[in-house]
Amino acid sequence: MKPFGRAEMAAKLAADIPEGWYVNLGIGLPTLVADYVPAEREVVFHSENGILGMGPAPPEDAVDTWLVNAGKENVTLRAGASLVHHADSFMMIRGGHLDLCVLGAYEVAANGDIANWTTSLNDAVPAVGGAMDLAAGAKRLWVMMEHTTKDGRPRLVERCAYPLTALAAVKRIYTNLAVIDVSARGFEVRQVADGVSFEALQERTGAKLHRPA
Amino acid sequence: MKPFGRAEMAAKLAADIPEGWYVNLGIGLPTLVADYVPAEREVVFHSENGILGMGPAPPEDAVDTWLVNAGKENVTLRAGASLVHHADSFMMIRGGHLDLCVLGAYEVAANGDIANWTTSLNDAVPAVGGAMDLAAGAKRLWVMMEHTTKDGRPRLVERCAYPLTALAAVKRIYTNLAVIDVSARGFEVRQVADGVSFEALQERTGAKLHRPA
Amino acid sequence: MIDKRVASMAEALAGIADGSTVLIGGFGAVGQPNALIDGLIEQGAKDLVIVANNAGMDAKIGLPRLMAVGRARKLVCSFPRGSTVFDELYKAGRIELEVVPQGTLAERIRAAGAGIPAFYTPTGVGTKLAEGKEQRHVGGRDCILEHALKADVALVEAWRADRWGNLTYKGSGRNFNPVMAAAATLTVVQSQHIDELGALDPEAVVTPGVFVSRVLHVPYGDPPPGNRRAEVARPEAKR
Amino acid sequence: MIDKRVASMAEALAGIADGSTVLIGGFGAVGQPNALIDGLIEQGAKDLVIVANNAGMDAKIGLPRLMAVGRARKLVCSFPRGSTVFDELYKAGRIELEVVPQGTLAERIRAAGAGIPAFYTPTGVGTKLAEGKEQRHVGGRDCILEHALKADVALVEAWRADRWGNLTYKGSGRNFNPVMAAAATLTVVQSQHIDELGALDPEAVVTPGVFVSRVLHVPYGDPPPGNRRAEVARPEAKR
Repeated sequence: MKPFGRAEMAAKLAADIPEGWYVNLGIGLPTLVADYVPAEREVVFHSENGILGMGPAPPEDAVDTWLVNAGKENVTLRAGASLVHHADSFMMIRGGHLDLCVLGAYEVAANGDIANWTTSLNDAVPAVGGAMDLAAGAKRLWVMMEHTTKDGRPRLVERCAYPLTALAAVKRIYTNLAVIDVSARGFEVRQVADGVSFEALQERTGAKLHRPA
Repeated sequence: MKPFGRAEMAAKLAADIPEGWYVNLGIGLPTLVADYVPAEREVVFHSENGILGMGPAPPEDAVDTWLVNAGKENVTLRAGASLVHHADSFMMIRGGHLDLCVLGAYEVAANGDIANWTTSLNDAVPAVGGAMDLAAGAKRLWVMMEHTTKDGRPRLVERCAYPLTALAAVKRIYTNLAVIDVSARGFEVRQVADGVSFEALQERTGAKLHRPA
Repeated sequence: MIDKRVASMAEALAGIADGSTVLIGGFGAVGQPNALIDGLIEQGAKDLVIVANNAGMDAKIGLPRLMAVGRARKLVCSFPRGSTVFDELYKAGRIELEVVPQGTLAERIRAAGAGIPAFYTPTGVGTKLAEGKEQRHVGGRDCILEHALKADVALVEAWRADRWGNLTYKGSGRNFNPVMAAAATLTVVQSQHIDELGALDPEAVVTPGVFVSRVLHVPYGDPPPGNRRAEVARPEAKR
Repeated sequence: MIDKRVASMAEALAGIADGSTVLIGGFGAVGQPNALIDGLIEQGAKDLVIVANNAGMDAKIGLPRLMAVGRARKLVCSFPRGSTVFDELYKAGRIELEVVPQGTLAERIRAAGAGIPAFYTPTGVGTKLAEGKEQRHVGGRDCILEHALKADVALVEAWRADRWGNLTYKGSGRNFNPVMAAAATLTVVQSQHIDELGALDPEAVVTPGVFVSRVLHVPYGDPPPGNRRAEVARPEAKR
């Protein structure tokens, strides 16, 4: 079994983003996706804090500290970028103007429910950020996450155990073991990592997997 | 009896606007008020179509046709002006940020109800513009109008006969015969035109007048 | 390469279907996308619901012409007065009218772009325009419930545009244009100028390209002079 | 002459009462009015409800210090994680927390400034954050009712300001600042630069002066560098 590495997951997802899409990448793992979209394929990246047309991280000797992304990392602007305030920025998200949002998650259910903001109802400090707005508002939501927890429990489940972020929102999941669509039938396997059999994948998944129709 | 002329009404109202107020002047008669506020007393005029800090009409040989006020007349910008879109402009109105709005009216009732947008339920073409937003949203609403109709019927009434623009909104009325506050008691006479007795004014008014407390 | 520029009016308006709801920017003669409106007449879509602040003045161009040739089923508008074309159609019962307070109109359009399906507002409470609307005491005031006004098409006039569809406006030409640009499935722009990508200052872009579908270069020129000021004796010392 | 400039921090923050609801701009370290927050500590108002997107990072300045000295009764926030000060206070039960989705937070504040007492949104439906909220099917989706978040005070950081209170911002320092500026009874600005009236381009003003009460000149400098990018093997050909 040769699972996809984080870079490979990001590259795979990036390859599925067509030119012209407006895309919000969640903090953490999803942020890496931008590095794998070649500059000549124009994809416009959005950041919740009011940037449309975000470019890559700046070289260390040319950092503009007035520009941060949602993860508070310094970024750059591409030609064609625009800066707006928070209500206008979330207008893009909540008004359904973004083609794609990519988020990390703790769990995704076979009906598309996503849990990604807090691991327990008694969390010391719950924090949601823009996740609920993005999950409810973007035209499509893709998730990037490890297929199982560190101790081997499935993250793709029949029904989320953790507090939900949004109902029936996820359309596709990129894990270290597979790429899986969420369709009306439930989880549909699009691709598996080298040496991962359908049966081995099912074993590591908490809900029924379907072969593509 | 020597009624106030239109210029006199406008000057009288203008004298009551303190420096620093943000003011929207309705189309028609109220527009004249701006001419009577001296430039050294800084009052910031707002126009519904997205201008804050409107200046006087331009000289005829220097008209910028890209700048119109709510009455579609060409205007100028003062130093300190800003231009916004319609939703942001009405945010100023509806969010209670304007100190004063001055409107014309067909009728004002003793409880502050105003009717100024259509004279009949079967009007050929009803048109409301921003009147309802202004009447409901500004911190205070003053009205400028003739005291009676052309055929002598009172415009200050117990209860408006024409369709309402807003409930209990008017705080003061400037007519050709008097300046009248709308208080909890009803109409309170602040000032009368030369040669107009309280009794003569009462005769031309459709609701009880009070002498100031 | 993202390139929203189109080379012809036909391309700009392709696919607009009969029965569409069409937002049209402009306030008075300023910021009105008249070339696009004339193009829409050419294009032929009919049975349209038109949303615009005014019903237009000059019968020979733009919105009044669209109505005169019978393409508009209904007008949603705050101030339809002053248009002889609309006046006659309305009196003849040949066009429907929905009068909406101007701020409520702007906010309903903004809500559509912002994914807010409905909101409460005190504007209009107790008036004829509140009839049939849910009323509720909220935030300490009586309010009515107003719904987002989402559209199939927005026709917008901009001052500058780039190939990503970023827009700026000029003077009071901004008005409804940026609000409408965000509220339609298809947003078509006529722009006075087309700039290279990167030429517009990111801080100065008013409509980010995400809201824009197509941009047509129409060096339309300046709007005609506005109305004349009301005649009145002016004081010696003007401000 | 309208002159909203004040000469001292004491003047800038005069009159802020115990128990006030205070909006604080900024996202991460960018656009945070840290000088005003430090001034507020000095000023002494307590029992405050603080509304801010983050709970702050560096314990020695700004919001974390305000909380550390016990002035905040409650934090309304989308992402309070990452602040050790808040963490400890919260675990010790010494501060209340209202978690609000970031977009709903921005929209609730905008609604307060726009005179919209309440609105429906699909964000949060079916989640723990919808508990106790009215749910309704509207505009084709399940939504919850959210209320305007009006405040007594807004603390704002701007890049340029004039004596009328017109403001511009720099880079991503815009964030919540313009939205909050419009939603408070008293809006206090710390501005990096003060310009002559008329120096700001009317088309480029982001916050019109009508929303601003007081402007203090604080040449605060640039924000500190942001977080480091997550470590990962990068591809040869970066974009």
